[in-house]
Amino acid sequence: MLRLIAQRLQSWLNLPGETGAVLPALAVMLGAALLAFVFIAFFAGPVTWWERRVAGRVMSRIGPNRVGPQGVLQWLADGLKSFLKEDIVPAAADRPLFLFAPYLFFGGYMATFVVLPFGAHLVATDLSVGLLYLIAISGLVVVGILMAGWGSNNKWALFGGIRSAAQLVSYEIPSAFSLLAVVLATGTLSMQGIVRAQGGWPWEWLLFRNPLLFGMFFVSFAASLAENNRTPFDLPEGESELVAGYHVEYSGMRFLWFMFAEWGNLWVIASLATVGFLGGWQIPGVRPEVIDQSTGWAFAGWQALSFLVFAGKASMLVLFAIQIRWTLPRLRVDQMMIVCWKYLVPLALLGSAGVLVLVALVPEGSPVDWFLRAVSLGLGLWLIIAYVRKARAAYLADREPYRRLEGKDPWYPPYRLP
Amino acid sequence: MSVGLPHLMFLSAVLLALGLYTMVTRRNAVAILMGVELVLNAGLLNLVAFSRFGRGIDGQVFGVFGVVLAAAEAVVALAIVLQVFRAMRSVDASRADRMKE
Amino acid sequence: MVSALPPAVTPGNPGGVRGWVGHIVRTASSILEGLAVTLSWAFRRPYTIQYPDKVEVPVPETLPEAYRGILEVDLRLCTGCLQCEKTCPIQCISISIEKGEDAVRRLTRFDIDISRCMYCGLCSESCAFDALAHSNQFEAARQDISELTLHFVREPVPVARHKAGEAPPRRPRGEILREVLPGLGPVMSPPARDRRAGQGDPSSGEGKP
Amino acid sequence: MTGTVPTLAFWGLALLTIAGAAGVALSGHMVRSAFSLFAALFGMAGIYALLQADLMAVVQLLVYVGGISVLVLFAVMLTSGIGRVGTDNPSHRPIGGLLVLLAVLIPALGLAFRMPLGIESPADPTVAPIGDALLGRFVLPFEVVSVLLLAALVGAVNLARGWRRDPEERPSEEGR
Repeated sequence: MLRLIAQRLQSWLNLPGETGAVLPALAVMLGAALLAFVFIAFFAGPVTWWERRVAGRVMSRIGPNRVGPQGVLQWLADGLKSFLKEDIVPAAADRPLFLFAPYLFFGGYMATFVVLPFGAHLVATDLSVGLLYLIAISGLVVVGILMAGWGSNNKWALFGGIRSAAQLVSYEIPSAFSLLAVVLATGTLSMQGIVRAQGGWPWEWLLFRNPLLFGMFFVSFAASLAENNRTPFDLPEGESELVAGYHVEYSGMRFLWFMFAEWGNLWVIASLATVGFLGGWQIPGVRPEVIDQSTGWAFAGWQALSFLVFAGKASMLVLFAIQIRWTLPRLRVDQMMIVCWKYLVPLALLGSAGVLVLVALVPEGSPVDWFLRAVSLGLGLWLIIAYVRKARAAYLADREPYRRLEGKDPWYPPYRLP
Repeated sequence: MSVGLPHLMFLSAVLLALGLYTMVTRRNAVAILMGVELVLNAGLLNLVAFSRFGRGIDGQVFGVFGVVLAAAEAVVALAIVLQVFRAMRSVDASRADRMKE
Repeated sequence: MVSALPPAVTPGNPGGVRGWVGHIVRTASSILEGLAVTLSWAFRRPYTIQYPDKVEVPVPETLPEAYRGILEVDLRLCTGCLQCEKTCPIQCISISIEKGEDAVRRLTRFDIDISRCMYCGLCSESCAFDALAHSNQFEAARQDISELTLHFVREPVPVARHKAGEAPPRRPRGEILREVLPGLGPVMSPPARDRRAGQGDPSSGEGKP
Repeated sequence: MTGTVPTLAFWGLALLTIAGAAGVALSGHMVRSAFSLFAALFGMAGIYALLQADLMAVVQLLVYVGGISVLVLFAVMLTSGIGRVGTDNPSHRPIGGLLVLLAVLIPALGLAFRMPLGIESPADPTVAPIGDALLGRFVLPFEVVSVLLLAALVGAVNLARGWRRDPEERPSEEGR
């Protein structure tokens, strides 16, 4: 049956190649798409659970822990519930737009997976304009949001859609400029090229190349949080003002597509930052040439190891993004615009210009280069130490009052599960 | 049969014709702008196609210029449309014929 | 259109480039401060308790005597006066009484639809013999709403005709309910009561946000 | 372009582009027209990618699809209320339009089909040569375009904030 359709298609379009050559090609395409989809499902689902557990800790409660051991299967239960719910289409909605929007949203998000390098050779295609493609394609999501916002025929949804469009168009600029600094420092737009221009050890990462790139990392991270509507920039769906923004009217499976893309986007944010600044999949102490020249099982092993390194770094950033979400309150609309145009855009412009000057003046490996690396490493270490010390101080400040009130010690480290 | 210049020219011609049709028949200024975008895209497709099937990359360089100019054109045109809308509460191009309010 | 922009110059922050840098530094340091606070909560005991598995004293045991839980009727005390049925504003109590051949009035039905009951307490107020009273139970979630209609009469019982002061004492709260509403959980064990009695410190249960 | 998958992809994308353009030209709903424009521009980006013009494809995605179509959507939504879903997009003089369409289409198609099939240049990456060309041979146009962009930006900002300067001139509807 399928074969027959393929043959018909071939004769209609007068395609070259032997009969039935379409079939395997289509199968490969479908297989790749399925692989990406499965990855998203197995990332986005558990991350929803993980995020809720982290949120629980931050809010001094427990979080979902009923479905499966410690609640790890909560996402399956939620998914099943959404799947079984009725798919409601408002009577006054613009039906075709309303029905199509979730798929456009999700498709725009899935298209980013084409260039994300998961490991040394684990990448769909290494486009020569990979980074630019990623910036461009992640801007497409906004059309899906606008479509959903308009199609719902609901004021709140339209507000959400318009806000999202304004936000995305604005934040694309600092995002692109801060990544331009990466391109200037590495001299390539290809994602794999950017990773290969860095090294495995922290002092070989772009993050610690010089203090300006160190700053650009935060600009870039903030801008991509804003581009993907994560708190504190989740104005498009601000539930306290717009109910749920552009997806107010969605229910059931269509709602699930939005949620999928939203949590899956965390992976895109994290891996973009990992590739750009944290050395991607580079294994400390192993030159990429070693991986290229290996064969057989060694090759597979290197792939797995490089994927683990990449996933480890990306997960840390995902955790960071989740913590930011449960720490900072949502910005107001005017504040969101001020943060972009008055602070992030000038910072990104100055930073990328400065990186250009440094790249032009400081040859790699020179004493000045090592000095700059040492300064930025010191900056990073100082930041981490300050962070931990402040956290310790906050804990200790509340310890005695808690003891007096509850009669027990508040010490309850994260590995101790309820 | 493989895809060659004629196919691309065909696509470009259809885009051009549909863009012109939009420009001629629409009253809404934004819709007319959409027609202009289609016509521009038809031209850009030609540039890229000839660059691919000819020699050199000059066509693509020109294409990049074209896209950038289209962006500038769209921004200015939409700013004008918004001004017209504010002044006359309508974006009907056939009614916006007064020079001064 | 015009939004209330924050003033460019605030006390403690000069305007111009220095103010701009000052804003950035303040933003960065306050974000770090906030992240440190949330990080510190990762090492603190959660305030919430896992209900009901890890509660030290079952909640019904902690409820005051006047708590209006699910209704229960002690048929040894019921005289079949039908006052409760009449008082109920939503008619969730239905009682039938039949007179047998031996001229004894028997209760053949005493049903309370607790899915409709709104726990107003009018029926127990009007019950002169303390037969109908609120228990201290409240967890009665069931799969099927019909399971929430409690049938207190299994087989016809003669109505009570006690003289004043001779009536048997009422059975402990919640005990009858456990017979008619299966799956309500085991009867409280005495040690648990003791523990509760020993917890006389008034500050223990309060002061939580 | 030879090979099964590129050919198939070309026809798919061409269909998407033409359908989108037809939607722009014929749809009576303004918003749907705008979304059709998005589809057409997206299809064009795909065709550029098939033509090995990587940079062109990405610039098309970034500027046209991500920028202009969003701007157009914005304009449509700002200049018409949400009261009626879709909002009318009346077309007038359809016969004149059709005449223009045919007058352009027939000679253009005639020209198109008399084209030779053409020989593809080798599929080298084009990003680096374009970058070299932009900062080498075409450096003057490049700079002129940047000045033009700046002028357009300033002009657009100036136009868009026109009414804010003298509040008395604001139409009464806006004074609510």
